[in-house]
Amino acid sequence: MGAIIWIAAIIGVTFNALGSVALLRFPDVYTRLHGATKATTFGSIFTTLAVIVYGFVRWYYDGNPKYVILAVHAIVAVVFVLITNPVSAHAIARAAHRSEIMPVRAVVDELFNDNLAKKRGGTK
Amino acid sequence: MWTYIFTGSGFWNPIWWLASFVIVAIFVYSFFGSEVKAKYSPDKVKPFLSGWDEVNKDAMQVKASNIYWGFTKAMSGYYRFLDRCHTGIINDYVVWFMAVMVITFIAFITA
Amino acid sequence: MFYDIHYVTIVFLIALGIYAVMFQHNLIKIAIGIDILESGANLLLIVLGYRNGGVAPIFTMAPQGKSMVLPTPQALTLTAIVIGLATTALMLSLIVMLYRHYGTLDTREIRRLRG
Amino acid sequence: MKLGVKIAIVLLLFSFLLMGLGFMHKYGVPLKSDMDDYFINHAQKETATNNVVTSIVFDYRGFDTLGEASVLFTAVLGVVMIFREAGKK
Amino acid sequence: MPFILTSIVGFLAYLVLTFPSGSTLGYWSKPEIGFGIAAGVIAAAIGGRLFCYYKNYRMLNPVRWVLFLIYAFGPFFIAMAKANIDVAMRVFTGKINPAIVKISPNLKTDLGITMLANSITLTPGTLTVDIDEDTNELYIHWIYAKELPAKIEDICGTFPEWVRRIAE
Amino acid sequence: MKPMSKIVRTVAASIGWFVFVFGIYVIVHGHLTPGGGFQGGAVMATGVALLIVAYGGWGAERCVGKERLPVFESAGLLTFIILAFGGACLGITFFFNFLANKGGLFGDKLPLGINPGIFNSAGVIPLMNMGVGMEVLAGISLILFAMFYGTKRVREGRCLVDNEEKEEDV
Amino acid sequence: MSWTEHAPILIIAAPLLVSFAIPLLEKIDYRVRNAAAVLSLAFSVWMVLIVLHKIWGSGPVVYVFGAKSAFLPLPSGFKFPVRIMLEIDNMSAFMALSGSIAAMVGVIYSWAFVREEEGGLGKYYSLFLLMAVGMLGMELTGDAFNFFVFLEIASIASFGLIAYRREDPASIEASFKYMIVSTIGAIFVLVAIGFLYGRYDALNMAYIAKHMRIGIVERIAFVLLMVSLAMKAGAVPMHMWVSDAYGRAPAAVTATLVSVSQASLYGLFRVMFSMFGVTMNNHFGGWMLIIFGLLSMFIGVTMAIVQKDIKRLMAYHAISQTGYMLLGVGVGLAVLDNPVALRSYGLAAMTGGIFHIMNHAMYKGLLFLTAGAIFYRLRTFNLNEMGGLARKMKYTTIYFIIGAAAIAGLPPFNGFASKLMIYESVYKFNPLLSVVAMVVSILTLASFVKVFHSAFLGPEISKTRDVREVPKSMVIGMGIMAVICILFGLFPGMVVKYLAGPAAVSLANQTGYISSVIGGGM
Repeated sequence: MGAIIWIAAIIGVTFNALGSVALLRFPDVYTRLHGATKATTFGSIFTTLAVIVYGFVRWYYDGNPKYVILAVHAIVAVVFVLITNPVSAHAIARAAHRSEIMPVRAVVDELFNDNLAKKRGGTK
Repeated sequence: MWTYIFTGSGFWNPIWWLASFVIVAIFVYSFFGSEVKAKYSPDKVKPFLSGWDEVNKDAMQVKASNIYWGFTKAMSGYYRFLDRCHTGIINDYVVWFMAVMVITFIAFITA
Repeated sequence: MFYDIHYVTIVFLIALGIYAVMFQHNLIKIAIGIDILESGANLLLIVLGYRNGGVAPIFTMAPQGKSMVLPTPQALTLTAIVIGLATTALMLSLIVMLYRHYGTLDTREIRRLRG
Repeated sequence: MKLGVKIAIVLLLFSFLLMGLGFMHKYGVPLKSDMDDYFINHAQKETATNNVVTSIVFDYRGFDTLGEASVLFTAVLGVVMIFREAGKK
Repeated sequence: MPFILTSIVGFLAYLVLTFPSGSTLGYWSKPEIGFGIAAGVIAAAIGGRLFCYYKNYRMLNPVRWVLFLIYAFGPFFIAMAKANIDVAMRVFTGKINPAIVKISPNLKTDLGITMLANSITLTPGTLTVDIDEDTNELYIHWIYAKELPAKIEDICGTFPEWVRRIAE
Repeated sequence: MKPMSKIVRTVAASIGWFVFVFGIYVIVHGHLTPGGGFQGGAVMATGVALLIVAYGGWGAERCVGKERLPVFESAGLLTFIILAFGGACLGITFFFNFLANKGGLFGDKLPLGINPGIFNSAGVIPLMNMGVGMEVLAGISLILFAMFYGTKRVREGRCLVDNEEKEEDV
Repeated sequence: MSWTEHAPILIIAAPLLVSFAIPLLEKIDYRVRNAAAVLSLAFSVWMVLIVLHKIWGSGPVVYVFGAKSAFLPLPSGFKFPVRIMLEIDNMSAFMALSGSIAAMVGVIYSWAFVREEEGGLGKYYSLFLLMAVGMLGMELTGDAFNFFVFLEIASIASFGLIAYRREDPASIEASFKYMIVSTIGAIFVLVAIGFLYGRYDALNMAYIAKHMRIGIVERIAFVLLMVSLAMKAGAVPMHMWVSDAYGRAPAAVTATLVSVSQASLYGLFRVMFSMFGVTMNNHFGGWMLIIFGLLSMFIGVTMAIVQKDIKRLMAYHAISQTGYMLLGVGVGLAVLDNPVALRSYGLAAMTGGIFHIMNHAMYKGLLFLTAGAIFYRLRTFNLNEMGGLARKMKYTTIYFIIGAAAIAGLPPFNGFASKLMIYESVYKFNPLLSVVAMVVSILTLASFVKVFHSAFLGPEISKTRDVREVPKSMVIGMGIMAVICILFGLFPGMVVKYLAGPAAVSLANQTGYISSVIGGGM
């Protein structure tokens, strides 16, 4: 069981580290969001998985209820991280686009075009 | 006993002071109170400004900024220094506070 | 004299907050400086109460045979945090009103009261 | 000149506070812990609370917490008063 | 009905949080259950009006939940892992070709479009930037645009079918 | 502030209740686990903040009710201080824990040392926690509402009766 | 076990309870709300008198929160206090009496002064009571951290109240400036408390005082506490916030704000005398207080002379009068370790300084209230726009004359009595200080002659034509203060014998303060 915990933890930490590297490497806010929020989500899932496994294993061997509390709360935490993280990324991206921060090196920006068309249509 | 206070080198009693004040007042009044008073009449209240019309009453009042003009003029160097200290910028308030604290630190740790 | 990274951090935070309030002319930055100052004071209380190898002073399913850290600073810090929250809330609303009146966030222009 | 004085003030303050903490006890080894040991040893018996911090917050130092709650109340009143609507009670 | 539903859900969540707290009733003690009911009622009083805003209760069907679990642990997780590795490579190579593209997944309900948008956002490489409130069309920031105009399969694979089965 | 996009709104509606449940959990377990009135109240106020952010004014108003909040706040504080007064009337001194170790409501005795925790213990402390939690929830929500509407009012100029800027040459 | 045993806590708890209940009481009627506010503070005054009576009978009163007995500060079998306690000796009770009277007058005055259409009245009264609570708590508590909490309550409530007239940009600005400076001061107080906690693992002031051993940490904590509290009390050169805040708050608030600043002054004295006392270098502390006092007196009054905003002028006078208290008490501290000098003039100087605290709260409160009365009718603070008010506002004029005569130290008003004690005893310590104090007094008289001339004398100008006397509650509020000024002026011996003198003795008696908690000798 120890091996599973270690592997999960290592995967999680690796992806978290990659997320921070992405923050340095990518040029603008949208691409950084890809790395910073989603890679870390994936990393967090695996680190939490390590915690969950650890909790259930210790509960099985020790019988002390505090480990199962740990595991259950970790499950609740990971569920809510999964639900809220993409929403926050979406909210940040939307706010950035509304503050007219355009994506760098973009080949096409259909949202911008559509908004422009809507604005022109509105003024006519 | 309720009215005495002792200051270490003497005492103070407001009742005595009041009593003496009243006595002196009566004394002074009895001497000078019998002088003939001028009769009040509305004409006499009007100021005589060497023939000019009386100006607006608002302008007659000495403005508060002009009272003690001589004093502030005489001490203008001091007041310029004070004005430089009272800048009204919040950062300077904190600078003064911290400066006093640092000076006190130095004074107290070396003392 | 034995310097420890925790103590240096505390003093650094306090000096940083004072620096922000003394040098910055933006009201929001001043508010941030005061918050940093508060964090320094809270960290001081917590650090003073640490005991080597101690666990949180809660008996519910605590680990066996470990000493507990001092509980009083934690209670004091709770109080100090709430006080900091209250101060920050009021400060930010005053900044909003100041901006409404003066149209600027620069302290050098918000000086109607002087002399 | 003025800038130099300001910087000197910050640096002096830093050094004095650092000096004060340098003479504080070593990190992790409290000099005295009478009061806190009392709390740890007696909180369960006197207040029937497992969480010693809560027992301090609400029992031993409950008056502080009352003050703290009033501070929050005060701040709420202040904020609501500052943003009150004009001409409304 | 939304009130009762929210209170029940809140009560269950409270029970999960206080999982092994006693031994009187299975795993829970009596005061915990009492406070759980209170917590559910309070949560419903505050948040109940928004929880089932459209008053449709098709998510109460357990089949949909089973499908949801299959979806979450099956195709979705695989896609996420693949995309993560892909983005990890891109972090090192720096090979990006970003674009904001529009897709029309033809989903009608709010829950469905939200689930799809979140799935898209959670798989790295694609990020929901905005949504058209009327037509439920998604604007997606795509870190490596393979071909333009974009196809739904390129961006989110079979997600829309799964979501339609789960939420509509 | 305009409401945010449909995605944010749907997620806020579907997990908003959990924030409140979790806050209540933190409040009522204050005497057993880390947490307590302030922390739980702050968590619940976060839920209100979520509603304000996601829905703008109307959604949060619909859920919380701005007029009721001052009443809640006062009620929480009065609970707290009246329990403290209860120490003086029913017990011995102000803030005396007159329910602990007496049996009945929150009056169970605790085993000394490390234990799994008994919910029905600690006397007036859980009650005080609830009062403080109520106060903090209402208080922080009021601050959020006041700032939300206040900044709006300030921007639209409804907050102040505008008077001419007086020239002062001090 | 009678209910008067709980009198110490009722001083604080009654206004606190009412202030919590005001959002509910407000829904009934505005009269209920105002009456509850007034009654709770009147109740506080009564409770302070009960406690004072008890202190005269049997020494300092200790009230322990949550203990098995309210009067046993130590847990059985232990030698250190663990719970928060109120510790009330003569000095605390004296300050609480002055503060609670000032707060009560402020609330009575507010009844008519703050008009319903200005809005937010329920919040105003709640904040007012909370400010009073903070002030009373600072003065009564015996616990260092509790002192900090109440300091923050008083400060935050006053921030809100200063910004009450938010149509005026300057009032918001004053509130913000006060807030920044005051918050930094409060944080330094917290840091100092943390230092002391780290050294002694205690928060009770008496316990810390008993175990005080002077080292670098204590010195730094001492300086942090001293400078921060002197700033809160408004000593020059950290006084800039005083003129802003006092000048822009509503008058009723300002009258109480004077007492709130004096609570910080009390904290300063308590720290310097009871906590550090002779174990610290008391010459240094004493001379620091004297220097602060001299600077405050002189700079305050010279700044006041050139002001033309009536409340700002009075605010600078508040700074200047704080200098007298610092001077008197500082002389007492400087000779604290010299019993002969202490008996011959030190105690007299301290008595004068402490007597001046209450006098200042009364006459400066009265003056601010008269300024508020002028503002109520004219809606301006500018002295240039006033004139000829004496004929229109008779009561206000009389009250102003009383207040001005008292602050300038004209016999037979109360200011003279305390100033005389300070002059004569300080003269024995150092004649130069006494001469400066007298010069400052003359300048004070000069600046109030200026105010009297430009506001009340002279012809009635167009702006003051339709002015009437202020409403009844404001007259009553000012009347209470004026009556106290006259009474204290006529019977200073009574005040010195029962209030100020014992307060000075208890302040100088560090051993007594410690033994009331720890019991036994040092």
